Amino acid sequence: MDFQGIHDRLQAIQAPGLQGADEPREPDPENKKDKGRFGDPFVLVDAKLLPAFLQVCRDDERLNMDLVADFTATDPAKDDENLWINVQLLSIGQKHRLAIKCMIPKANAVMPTSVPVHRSCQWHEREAAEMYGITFEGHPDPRHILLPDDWVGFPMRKDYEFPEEYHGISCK
Amino acid sequence: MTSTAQETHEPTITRSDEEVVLDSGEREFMFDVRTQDMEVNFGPQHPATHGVMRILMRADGEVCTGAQPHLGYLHRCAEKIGENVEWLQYLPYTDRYDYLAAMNNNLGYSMAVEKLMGVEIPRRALMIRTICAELNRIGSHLIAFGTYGLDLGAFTPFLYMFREREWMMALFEKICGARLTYSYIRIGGVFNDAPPGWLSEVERFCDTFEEKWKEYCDLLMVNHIFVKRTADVGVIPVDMALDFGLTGPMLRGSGVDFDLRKDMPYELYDEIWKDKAFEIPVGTGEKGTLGDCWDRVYVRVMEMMESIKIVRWCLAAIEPGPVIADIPKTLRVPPGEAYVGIENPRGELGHYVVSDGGKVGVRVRVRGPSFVNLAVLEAILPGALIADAIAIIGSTDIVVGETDR
Amino acid sequence: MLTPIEVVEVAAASPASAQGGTNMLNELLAKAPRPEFVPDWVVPLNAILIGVGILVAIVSLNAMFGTWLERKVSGHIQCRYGPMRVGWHGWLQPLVDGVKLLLKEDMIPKGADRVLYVIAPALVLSSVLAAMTAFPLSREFFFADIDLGLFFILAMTSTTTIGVVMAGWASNSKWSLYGAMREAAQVVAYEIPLGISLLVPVMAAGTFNLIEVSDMQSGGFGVLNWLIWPWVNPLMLPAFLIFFVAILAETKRAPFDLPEAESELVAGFLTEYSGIRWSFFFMEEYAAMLLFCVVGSFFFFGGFESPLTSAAGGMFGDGSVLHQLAAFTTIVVKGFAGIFLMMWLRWTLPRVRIDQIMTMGYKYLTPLALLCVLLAGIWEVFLAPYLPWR
Amino acid sequence: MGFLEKQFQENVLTTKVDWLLNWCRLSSIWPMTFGLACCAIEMMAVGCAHHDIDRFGAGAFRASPRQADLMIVAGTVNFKMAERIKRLYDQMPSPKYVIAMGACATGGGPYYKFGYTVVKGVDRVVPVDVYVAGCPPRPEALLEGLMKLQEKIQNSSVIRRPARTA
Repeated sequence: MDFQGIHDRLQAIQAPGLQGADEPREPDPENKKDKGRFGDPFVLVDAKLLPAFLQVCRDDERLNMDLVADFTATDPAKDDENLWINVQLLSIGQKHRLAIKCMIPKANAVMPTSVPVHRSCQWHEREAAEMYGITFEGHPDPRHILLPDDWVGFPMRKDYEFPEEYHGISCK
Repeated sequence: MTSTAQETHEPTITRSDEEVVLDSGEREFMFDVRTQDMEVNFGPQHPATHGVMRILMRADGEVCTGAQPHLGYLHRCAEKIGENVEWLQYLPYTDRYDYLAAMNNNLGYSMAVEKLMGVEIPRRALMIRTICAELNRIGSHLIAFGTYGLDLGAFTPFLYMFREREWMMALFEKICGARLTYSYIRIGGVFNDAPPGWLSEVERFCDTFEEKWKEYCDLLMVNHIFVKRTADVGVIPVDMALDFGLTGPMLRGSGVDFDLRKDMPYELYDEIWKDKAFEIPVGTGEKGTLGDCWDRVYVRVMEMMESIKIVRWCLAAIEPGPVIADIPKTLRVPPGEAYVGIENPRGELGHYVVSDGGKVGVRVRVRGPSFVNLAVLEAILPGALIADAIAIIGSTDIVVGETDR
Repeated sequence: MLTPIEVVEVAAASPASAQGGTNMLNELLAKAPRPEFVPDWVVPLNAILIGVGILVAIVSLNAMFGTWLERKVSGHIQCRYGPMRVGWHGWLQPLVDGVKLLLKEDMIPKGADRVLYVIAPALVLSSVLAAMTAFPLSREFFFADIDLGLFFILAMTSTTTIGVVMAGWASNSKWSLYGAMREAAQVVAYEIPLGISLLVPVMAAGTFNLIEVSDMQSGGFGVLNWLIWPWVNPLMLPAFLIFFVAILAETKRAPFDLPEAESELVAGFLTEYSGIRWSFFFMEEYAAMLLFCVVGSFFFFGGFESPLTSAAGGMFGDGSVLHQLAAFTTIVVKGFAGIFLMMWLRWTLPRVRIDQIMTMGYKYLTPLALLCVLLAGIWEVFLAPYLPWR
Repeated sequence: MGFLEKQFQENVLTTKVDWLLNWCRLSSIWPMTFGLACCAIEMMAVGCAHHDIDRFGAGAFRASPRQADLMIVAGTVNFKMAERIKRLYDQMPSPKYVIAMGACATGGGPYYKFGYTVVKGVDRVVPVDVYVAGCPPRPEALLEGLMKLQEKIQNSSVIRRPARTA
């Protein structure tokens, strides 16, 4: 199925939390400042309902998204209020992909965990949590994964300041 | 460094060996005699961890009762760097996360950026890209297979495989000047054309490799001890594989016929697949259970041969022409976001790039297949012997540079 | 180098020699002029000390040559050269390794049981040295001509296990403990088939004495009367195969090198050992390899008997110096042929798993060895006497 | 060497003895099986048939630090690993040597500027004897690093008192 088909199907089964879709478009020739948007289309999903959405995508026989290929977060800009959650779904049976985006506010970066639906999210969520400071409620193992346990700060945020020293080893 | 096994304990006698699945999904193993669990530390410096990974293992005698991988001993902040350097400058960093398959990483990153830019790649460049990526797949699988033998105690096949890999690296050195970190596949094509005589040398490499490949199969794949050590060990059922998001040989070893080159073809693979030039080896459970270590290794070994076929197809079809599209020195990538997953030797290598139209990316996300494949260890190690644990870790074929990035 | 245990053991072994055979060393020393005030009992004591010196020299030289051979064999199997820079084809390599190991810092890990940690390597080495006393260098030159020589060797080599377990325990490292436990389990499991499989040639020869077994196989150009040939006893070949597998396990060689499995247990029971103490374990390993290969060649492959020995005996007379030299050369060549075979296997095969080792030892090799003994007994009693060539 | 170490005046005999002992040491440098990142692959290549570090007596890769003389830090060191490297170094019996292989181990390499967890050179954690340049260095470069280390060992004093510096 192409993106349009997937989106229609999602609307037809009333997937929980579906907020809309964003598709690439050409730049507007009238407006010089508009550079357009390229790349992949994605669907926008409510972060609070993401686990339910993933479950629906997995269980629906025509979507059949049985694999979470990627689960990550993005900090779009320093002065942006939101963090993005980017999920890439892959269907082994139907051989199609779906990109999902959620917005969560930086000030209160809390969302439910998707581990009960896909265990592959476990490590991805741990990584996103330590890198962006997102709290995944109900995560079975909320420890740091890549960084040392006593690391301060969330390195992948755009406003992160590099440390001066760590355990007596200078970083300069 | 006190070992807990020094304390003596009343052995508990249970009726039989059985596996109990608790409500939480955890599996608990019962044995005739239970002793107190001992925690042993695999790594970070341990010859079987394939790099600097650490596995904290609970063991009851020789039997592992719980395992917890600890990562981050090689965290090199590749994604942060991607947000700070220019698009083209990031290319060398892609070499370094999966350092065994640098060409494939270059390819994945270039394709993601090209998808945003919408450039047309010259056909010769596509050919050379395919040849390089497949040759590198062979090199990567050679190391995976060789070190797997090393894990199981067979030292010599490893050196034999390095012999062929050394030739492969010499081929890459001729085409781009580097042995391990190539940065050869660029955004828009490849860096330069293949030097004269290179393609015929690749042909000779293919001929030689086919002979040697049979030798390796004799040495390891059908070796009785090797089969005994790997068959029925570390079985990953299909639903577990999907639940953990496994891709690549890990998934195909479990019997799922899914390969991005065939099912979601990119670049030339569509054409090659339609030409029936290669096939996708899938685990069959020939020597044991479907999805065991032997199947995973089998898939890798067979894939080397398929890669040779793909290379031969490209060698037959390659024609002269330009090798790089006309792209500016300083890239300004149009705004948008793109995800490209390609078939790396270890599974789906995903690059998720976000651009706001500037010289520097907003986000360069790498979905490393090793990172995802590694998580399954937590589920399949309990119940295995310590020696089996080594076999299982080896069969996941991880590259720590990629798990930690 | 010399521990009290060794001296006692060697001394215990030696009186038998004084009665049993003609210990050449003893004779020579008795003939040698000595001052009046030196009492008679000094002579055997001297003989013992010199004998021990020779033993230690054999063990160390064997370890040196063994490590060099190991590196060269592995190198050539793997399309490499191995050591090349120290002397001709690196033949001095074990020497410089040894000096380097001597010069290394003497390290006892914190938390280790210091006494056991220090005793373990000495115990391991001394038990294999003691076993070496039953190893005749030629028909007339030996340290101890023990009637139950084979028994003595098997008993002494099993005590190395105690040293290894001690080492693993004393190191206070989990990997070491694993190595030690594996060693204990494995060696105990394989002593049984080893001992039983050796009963087959013992039955055919009718003696435990190594020299007598060798004598028994003389004639037939030094080849045809070897016990291994099917016309002597058809059960000998399966018995030898069981024996060979068992000695691989006994000497911790691949594919049975589980106690020090590099990729699994870091370095097994040796994990915490460094420097010269570590090299003691190595010397033990190579000495045990030589010992078992020599035992194998005595009980299956004719011992001193070879075309070379029979030719030397024919030309220069039995018991002449050249004949003895030929015998010595024969046994060394046979021993190292066995060692080469073990190395060849080591650099070819993957390692087996601990439960597979146990299964093989207890479930297959032991019953097979017993069956061999039974059939060999039937052969020896009911069939062999009627064979025209016996 | 214990009580003999650095106890003797410099003269012909001690110089010769020192030369001999140093020669033994430099001909038998056993590296530890310890690879961090990309450079580890080149380190493996050094051990394999084409380059064969065993020719120089340095081919006995030991998995346990207790038996190793040389630690080849082959790859990027980050903070999490740095403490382990320090511990491994402490576990090796002296005399022990360290080769920093590649740009990352030498000084952070390409991760110098934006690598927030990367240690800018392993010499901030353990003393380094030889630096090998390259990213990753070719196997020949590592072999040359070994030669340099051998030169360094050749000039060290074992039983001589070290020459006083004014």
